[in-house]
Amino acid sequence: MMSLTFDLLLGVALLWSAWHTLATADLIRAVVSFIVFGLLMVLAWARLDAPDIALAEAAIGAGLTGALLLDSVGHLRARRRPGDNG
Amino acid sequence: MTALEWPLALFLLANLLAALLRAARGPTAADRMLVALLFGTGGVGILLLLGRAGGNPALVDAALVLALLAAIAGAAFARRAWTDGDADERRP
Amino acid sequence: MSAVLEVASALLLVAGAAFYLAGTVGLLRFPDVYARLHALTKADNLGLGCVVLGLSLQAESLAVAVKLLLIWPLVLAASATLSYSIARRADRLGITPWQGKEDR
Amino acid sequence: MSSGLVYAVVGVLLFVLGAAGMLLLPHLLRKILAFNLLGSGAFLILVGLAQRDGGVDPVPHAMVLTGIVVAVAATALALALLRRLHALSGRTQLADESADE
Amino acid sequence: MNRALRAAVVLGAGLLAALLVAAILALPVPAVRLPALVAAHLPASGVTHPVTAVLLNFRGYDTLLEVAVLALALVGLLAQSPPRELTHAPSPGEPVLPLLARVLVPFLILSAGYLLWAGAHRPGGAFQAGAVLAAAAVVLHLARLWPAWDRPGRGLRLGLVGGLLLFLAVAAALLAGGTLLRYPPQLAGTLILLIEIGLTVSLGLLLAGLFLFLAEPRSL
Amino acid sequence: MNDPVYDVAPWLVLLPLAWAGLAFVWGPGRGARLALAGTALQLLLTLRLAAELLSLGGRRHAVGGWGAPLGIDLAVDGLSMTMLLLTQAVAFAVFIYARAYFTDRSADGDGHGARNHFWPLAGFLLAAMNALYLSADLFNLYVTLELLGLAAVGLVAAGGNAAQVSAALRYLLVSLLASGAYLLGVALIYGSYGTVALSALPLMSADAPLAVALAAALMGVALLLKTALFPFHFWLPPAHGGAPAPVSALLSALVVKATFYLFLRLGLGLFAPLGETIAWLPGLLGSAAIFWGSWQALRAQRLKMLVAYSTVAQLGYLFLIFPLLAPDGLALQAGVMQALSHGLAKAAMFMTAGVFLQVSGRDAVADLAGVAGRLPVTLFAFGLAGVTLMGLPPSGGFLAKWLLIDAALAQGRWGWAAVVIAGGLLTALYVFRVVRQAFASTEARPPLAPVPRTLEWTAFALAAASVLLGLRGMEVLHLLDVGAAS
Amino acid sequence: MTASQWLPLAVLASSLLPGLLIFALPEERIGLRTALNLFGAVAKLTLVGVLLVGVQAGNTYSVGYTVLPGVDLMFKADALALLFVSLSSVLWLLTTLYAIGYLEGSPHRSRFFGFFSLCVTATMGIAMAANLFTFFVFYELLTLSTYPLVVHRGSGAALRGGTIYLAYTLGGGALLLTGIVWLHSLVGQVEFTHRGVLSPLSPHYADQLRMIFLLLIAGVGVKAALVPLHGWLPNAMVAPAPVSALLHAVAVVKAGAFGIIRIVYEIYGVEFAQSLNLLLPLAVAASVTIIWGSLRALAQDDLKRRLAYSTVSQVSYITLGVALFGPVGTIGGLVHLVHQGIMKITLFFCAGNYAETLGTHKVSEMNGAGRRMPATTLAFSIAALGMIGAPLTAGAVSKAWLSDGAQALGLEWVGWVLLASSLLNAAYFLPILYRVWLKPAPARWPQEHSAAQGWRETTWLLLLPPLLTAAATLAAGIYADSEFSPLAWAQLIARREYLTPVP
Amino acid sequence: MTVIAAALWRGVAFALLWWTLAEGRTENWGLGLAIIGLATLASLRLLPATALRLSPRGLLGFGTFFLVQSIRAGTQVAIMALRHRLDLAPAMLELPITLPPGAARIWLANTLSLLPGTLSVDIGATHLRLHVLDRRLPIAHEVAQVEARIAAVLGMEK
Repeated sequence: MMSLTFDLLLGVALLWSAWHTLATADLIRAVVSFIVFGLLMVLAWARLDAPDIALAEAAIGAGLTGALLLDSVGHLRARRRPGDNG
Repeated sequence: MTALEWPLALFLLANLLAALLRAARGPTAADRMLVALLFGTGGVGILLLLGRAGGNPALVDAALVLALLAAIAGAAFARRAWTDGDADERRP
Repeated sequence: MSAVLEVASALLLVAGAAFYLAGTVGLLRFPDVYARLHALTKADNLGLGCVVLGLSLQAESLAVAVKLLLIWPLVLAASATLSYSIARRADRLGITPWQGKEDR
Repeated sequence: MSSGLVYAVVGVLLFVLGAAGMLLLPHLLRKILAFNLLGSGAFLILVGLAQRDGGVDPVPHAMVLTGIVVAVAATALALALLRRLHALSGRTQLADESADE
Repeated sequence: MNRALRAAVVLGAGLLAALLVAAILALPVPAVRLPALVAAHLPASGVTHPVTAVLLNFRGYDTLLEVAVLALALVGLLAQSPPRELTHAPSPGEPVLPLLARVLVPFLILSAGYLLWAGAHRPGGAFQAGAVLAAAAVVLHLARLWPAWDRPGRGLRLGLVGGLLLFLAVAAALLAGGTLLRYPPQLAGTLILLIEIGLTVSLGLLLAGLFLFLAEPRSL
Repeated sequence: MNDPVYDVAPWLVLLPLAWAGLAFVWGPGRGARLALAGTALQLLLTLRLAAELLSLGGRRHAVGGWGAPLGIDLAVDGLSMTMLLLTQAVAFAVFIYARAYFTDRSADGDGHGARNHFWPLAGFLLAAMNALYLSADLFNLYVTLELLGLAAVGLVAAGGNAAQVSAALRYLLVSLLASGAYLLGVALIYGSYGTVALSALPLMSADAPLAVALAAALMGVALLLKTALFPFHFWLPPAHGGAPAPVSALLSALVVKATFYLFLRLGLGLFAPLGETIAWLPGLLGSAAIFWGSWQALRAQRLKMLVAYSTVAQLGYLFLIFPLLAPDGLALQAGVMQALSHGLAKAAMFMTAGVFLQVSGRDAVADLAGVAGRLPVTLFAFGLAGVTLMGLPPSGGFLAKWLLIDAALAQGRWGWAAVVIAGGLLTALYVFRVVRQAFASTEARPPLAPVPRTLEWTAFALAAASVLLGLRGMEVLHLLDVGAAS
Repeated sequence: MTASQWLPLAVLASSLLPGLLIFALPEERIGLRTALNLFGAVAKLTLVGVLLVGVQAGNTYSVGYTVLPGVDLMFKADALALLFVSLSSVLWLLTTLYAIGYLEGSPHRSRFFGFFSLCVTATMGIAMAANLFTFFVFYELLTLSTYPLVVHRGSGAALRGGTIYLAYTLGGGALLLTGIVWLHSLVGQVEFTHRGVLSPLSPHYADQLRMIFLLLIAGVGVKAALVPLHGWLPNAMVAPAPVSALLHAVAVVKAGAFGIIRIVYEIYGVEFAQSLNLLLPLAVAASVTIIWGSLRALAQDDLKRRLAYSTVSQVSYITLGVALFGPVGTIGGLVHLVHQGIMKITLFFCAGNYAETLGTHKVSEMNGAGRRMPATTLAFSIAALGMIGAPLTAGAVSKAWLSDGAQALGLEWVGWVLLASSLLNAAYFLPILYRVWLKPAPARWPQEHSAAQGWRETTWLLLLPPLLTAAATLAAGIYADSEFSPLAWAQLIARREYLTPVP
Repeated sequence: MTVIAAALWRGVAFALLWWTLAEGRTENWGLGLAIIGLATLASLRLLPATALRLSPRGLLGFGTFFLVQSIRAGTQVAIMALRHRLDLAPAMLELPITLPPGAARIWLANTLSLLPGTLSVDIGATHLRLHVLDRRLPIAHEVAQVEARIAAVLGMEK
C-alpha cells in the first residue's frame, strides 16, 4: 500500500516536472525542471528494481546531460560576439 | 529491521514534491536550481531508504553516484548557464 | 544490542526526515535566494546525515556502514561549494539580499 | 496494480507529452528536452511492462541502458547542431517548414 | 504551425495516450519469459550479474553497436565545431570549485574503477564507470583546471574510439573462430572484463568529449 | 546452429565499423583509401554471400551462439541480400567519387567539415545499413536505426553552413521522434510477447492484444517518417538537397531504402494480417508522394533540390506495392526492382549534380544552359539516370514499372496502374526540364573549373548500371526468391 | 550461337557499336568518325543483304533473351521486318553521307552522329522486334535518341520543338505501355504471328481488346502522326535537315506506321480486328489525317513545314492500306512504307540544300532556284511528282494499289479520299515546281554560300544522296515488277499474311 | 621525500576507500590495485603533496567541532523555518580573515557555509563576504572560532 502510494506520488512528480520542462517560458527553468525530472527518474528506476539503470541515469541523465544542457543554455543566451560566426 | 523505511521514503518524496512549488514560483533561476539541488540530497536519502526497504544494496552505489554527480549540474549552472539574471526576475 | 541500535536508528531516521522537512519549508518560506541556500545547505545536509547514520547503524557489515557514512562528507563538500558558487554568482549579478520588512 | 504497471502508465503519459512537445514547441532546445522525456517514457514502458507481474527482468534493463547511451549521444549531437545553428544564424528555431529553398 | 494543426496534435496525443493506457492495462502476461532463460545461461556467461551478462554477452552485439552510436555522435559533433582559438589556458579563477575538483576527482576515478569492477557481479559496469569518469573531466573543466578540447590529437582520437576498436577486435577474433561474439566459456569473464576496461576509458572520453568539445571557454 | 559454410555476413557490420574507427584515428580528411579497400572487401563478401545464398538458401547466424530469443540472430534471405548488394555497390561507387570530390578545391563550396569527417561518418552509415539488413531482432533494429539516423544527420550537417545545419537538425529531430515511436513499439511487443526476436514472435493474429496493434501502428508510422513518405517528406528535400553531393547520393540512394526495407519486412512478416486491412493507406500516400514530389521537382530552382524532390516522388512508387502485394509476388518484385534501380540512378543523379556544382560553383537549374556540349559524359549520365527514373526501357526502373502495372492490372486495379503511368510522365517533365536546359545554347560561356574525370565517370557508371539492371532482372528476381532460413 | 541467331544481333550491333565508339571520340577526329559511320552503314547493308536472301529462301532468324519471367527481349528477321530494315539501312547510309556534308564544321558532331547511330539501332530493333515488349523497348529508345537530335541546335525554337516532341511521344509511349501490359496480363507474352494471336480468345474479352487496341494504336499513332496526334511533327522541323530526313523517312514516323502494321496484322490479325469492328474506324482516322495534313500543307509558306504536313498526310496512306481489310490494300500500304521514305527523304535533302546554299527556307523565296541549283531541283521535282502520284514514279504504284484495294472492298469513299489527296498534293507541290523552274531568280539570295569543292551548286556529299533517292523513286516506279523491288517484297509479305495467292 | 610519503598515505587512504566501496570483497584485486594507483596518481597531480600538511589532532578537534556545530546549524535553520512567524534579520557582512590565501581560506568559507547562520558569498583578498540569516547573532566570534580550528588543523598558530 505504502509502496503503491509512493509510486503514484513519484509518477505525479515525474509528470509535473516533465510538464514544467515543456511549459515554462524560461529556458533555464525548463532545463532545471528537466534535471529534477532526471533525479526523479533515478528514483523510478530504483523502484523498478533496476539499480543498473538508476546508476546510469544518475550519472548520465542527471549529471552529464544536465551539465550539457545548462552549458548550452548559457551559450544560447550569450550575445553573439563578432567573430563568432565560425 | 524497522518498518520505518517506507513511510520515511514517502515522506521525503512528499517533501520534494512540496519543494516543486518553489521551482514553480522562482523567482530567480537560482531558486529553481536550489530545488534541483534539494532533489539531489533528497534523492540520495530516498535511494538509501529504498535500498534498505527493498533489500537492494546496489542502490547505495546509486546514491553515491548521485551524490557525486548532482554537483556537476549545479556547477555547470553557476558557471555556465546563469550568466545573466533574467532581467524581469532580478528583484530582491 | 541490536534493539538499542534499532531504536537509535529509527530515531535518527525520523530526525533526518524532520530536518528534510525543515529544509523544504525553509526553501518555500525563506524570502530570497541566500536565505534559501542556508536552508538547503544546513537543514537538508543534516537530514541526510541523520538518515545515513541511522541506516549505517543497521548495516550488515562494517564496510557497508562506512560506505553509507562516506556519502555524507561528499554531499557536504559538494553542497558547500555549490552554495558558495551560487551565492557568489547571485551577488555578482547584483541580487541584493532581502533586508526584512522593517528596512523597506 | 503493480508498480511496474504504474510506471508503464506514467511512461505512456511522458511519451505522449514528449511527442506532443516535439511537434508543437518551436524552440529547438525544448524539442530536444521533449525528446528526452519521450525517450524516458519509452524506457519506463519497456521496463514497467516487462515487470508488471513483479518479477525482475534483466533483459529490458540492458536495453534501457543501451537506450540511455543512445539518447545521450543523440542529445549531444542535437545540442551541437543547435549551437552551431545559433552561432551561424542566431536562430534557435527551425525556419518555417513550407519554405523549400 | 496553425491553430487547427495544434489542436489536432493535442487531440491525437490524447487519443494515443488513452489507447496506450487501455492497451497496457488489458495486456495479458506473455508466455515467453526471458528471465528464466537468462538465469539458466548465467553460469556460462562469464559474469554473475544478469544485466551485465545480457549487456555484454547475450546481447553484446547491441552494445557493440551502441558504442558505435556514441562514437558516431562524437564524430558528428566534431564535424560541427569549427576551428577555434583556445585563448583560455587553465587558470585559477574563483578558487572554491577548483579545490572541490582537486579533492573530488581522484575519488571519482576510484568510484569509476569500483563501478567497472562491480559490473561483473552487481550493478555497475562500463557505462556507469565511463559516465563517472566523464563527470570527473567535466568537473575539472568547470573548475578551469582543464581546458576545453579543440581538434583532438591522434592519441586522443585513439582513446576515443579505442574501446570500440578493442571491442571490434575481440568480436572479429571470435567471428574468425566461427560465431560473432561467442566467448569460449572459460575465457568469457576475462574477455568481458577486457572489453569493459576498454569501454570505460573510451566511453569516459567520449562522454567527456561531448561536453568538452562543445564547451567554449568564456570569461566569467 | 553450425553452418557447414563459414558465415561471412557479420563481417559486413564489423568491417565498416572498423574502417570508420580507423579512419577517425587516422585523422581529419584521411582514410579514403582505407574506406575504399574496406568497401571493396565488403562488396566481395556480399557477392560471395549472394552466391552462397543461391546455392544453400537463407542463412541465420546466432550471435554469441545463444540463438533467439535469448540472443540476437542475424538472418539473410533474398530480400535482404538484394539490399545488401545494392548498398555495397552504390557505396563503393560513391566512395570513389567522394575521394575525388573532397579535395581542396571544394573548400569554399562544400564545407571543410564534410571533407574532414566524411569517411568515418560514411563508415558508420554503411555499418548501420548492413546491420539493419542483417538483423532479425526488433531491439537490435532500433539500435541500427539510431546508428543510421545519427550517421546520416552527421553527414548532412558536416557541410557546416546554416542551411545544412538547419536541415540536419530537422532531420535529426524527425529521426529521433521516429526512433522513439519505434522504441515504444518494441516495448509494447516485448510486453506482449516477452521477446523481441523476429523468429520467436508469433504472427499477429486477429485476436492479438490492442498493444500489438498499437505497436504495429507506432512502428509503421516511425518507419514512414524515416522513409519520408508523403506527408512525412518535409524533412527530406532540405537534408538531401543541401548536403554535399556524395552525401546526398548515399542518403537518397541508400538510407531511405533501409527504413523502407524494414517497413516492408515487418509488413510482410510480423504485421502481415494488419497490413492486409490497411494496405491501401501506404498506396494512397505513395500516390500523393508521386504527384506532390514531382510537382515540387518541377518547381525547384536548384538542381539538387529538384533531385531531392524527385526522391520524394520516387519513394512513392515503393509504397504503391502494398495494396498490390499478392501471392504472385509481382508487387514485391516491383518494389525491390524499384528500390535497386532508384538506388543506382539517384546516386548517379546526385553525383552529376555535384559535378555541375563543382564545375560552375552554382547549381541553379537555370545555370545549366549549354552544359551539354561541355560536360557530355555528365549530362549523359544524368540522362541515363533519368531514363531509369522515368521508367523507360530498358532500365531497371522500367522493369519495376512493368511489374507494378502488371500486378495492378492482373488484379484489375486500374487506379494504381494509372498512377504509375502518370508518375512516369511527371518524372519525364522534370528530368527533361534539366536536359533541355543543358542543351540550350548560350552566348555567355562562363569559365568552368576543371573537374576530375573520376567524378564524371563514376556517376556515369552508376547511371549505366541502373539502365543495364533492366537486362539482368532475372538474376535479381532469382535472388529475391531465396527464402528465409527456418 | 548459330547464324540465325547472331545475324539479327549483328544488324543491331552494326550501328550500335559505331555509335557508342563515336560518342567517345573527340570532336576533331573527323576522319575516324566518318570511317566508323560508313563502316557501320556498309556492314549493315551487307548483313541486311544476307538476311534478304535468306528470308526469301524461307529461313527464319530469331534470337531471344529473358528479361523477366514470361517477358522476353526477342528479335526475329521476318519479311516484314526486312522491308523496314532494308529501307532504313539504305537511307541511313545516304543520310549519313548527307549529314557529313551538311554538318561540316559545326559543333558537337560526335554527339550528333552518336545519337544518329543509336536512332538507327532503335529503328532496327523496332523492325526486328518479335513481340510487343521488345517493340516497346526500342520504340522508347527511339524517342530518347531522337530528342538530342531535334534539340541539336540548342536555339529556343529547337528546345521548344524538342519539348513538344517529347510530350507527344512520351505520352504515346505511356499509352502504348498501358496497352501492352494490359494485353500481357490477359494473354501473357505474345509473339508477333502472321494472322494474329488473339482470335482464339473468348468473346468475353472483346471490350477489353477494343480498349487495348485503342491504347496501342494511340500509342504508335503518335509517332505515325495520326491526326490529332500529329502536332509534334511540324514543330520538330527546326532540327537540321538530316534529322528531318531521319524523322520523316528513316525512323520515327515509319516506326509508328510499322507499329500499326504489326499490331493489326500480327497481334490482332486482320480478320479478328475486322470482327471487332476496329478497322473501319482506323481507316476513317487515316483518311481524316490524309486530308487534314494536305490541307494544312497548303497553308504553309515554310518549305520544311509544308513537307512536314505532307508527311502527316502521306504516312497515313500506310495506315489506310493496313486498315483496308484485304491483300491489295495491304500491299499498297506496305509498299508505300518504302516509297514514301525514299520520296520524302529526297525532298528533305533538297530542302536542306536550298537552305544551306541559298539560305531560302520559304516557298516564297524559291523563285528561280532551279536555275541556280538544277541538279537539286531536278531531284526535288521527281520526288514531288512522285508524291502527287505521277506515272512512272514510286508514288503512282502505291496509290494504284491502295485505290485497287479500296475498290476490292467496295469502299468507294476511300477512292475519293485518295483522289482528293492527290489533287491536294498537286496543289501544294506544283506551285513550288512552277516557282523554281519558271520564275526568275532574285538578284540576291537570302544567304548564299558557295561550295568549297564540288559543283557550283553544292558539295558532292550534299548532292549525291538526293540524286540517288530521286533515281530510286523512278526506279521503284518503273521496275516495280522486278524481283527485289519493294512491291515484290510487299507481295511476299502479303502472301504470308493472307496465305492466299496475291495478284 | 614528502611526495613519496604523501603518495603512501594517500594510497593507503584510497585502498581503504576501495575496501569500503567493494564492501570487503577481494576478487580481481589486481584491477583494484591498478585503480587505487590511478586515483593516487590523479590526486598527486591535482593536489601537490606540499599543499597541505594536516595535524591529526587538529583534525579530530575540528571534526567534533564541526559535527556539533552542524547539528546546531541544522536545528537553528529548522527552527527558523518552522517557526510560525518568519523572524529573520539577514544581512551581507564583510569580515576580515587572517588565514593565508588558498586551501585554508576555501576550507573556512565552505565550513562557514555549513555552520549556523552563515553563508559564504565571496572570498576577497582580505575580507570574506558572508550572508547571515540573523545579524543579531555573534557572527564575528564564530568566524574567529572556526578560523582558529582550521589553523590548528593546518598546524598554524593564530
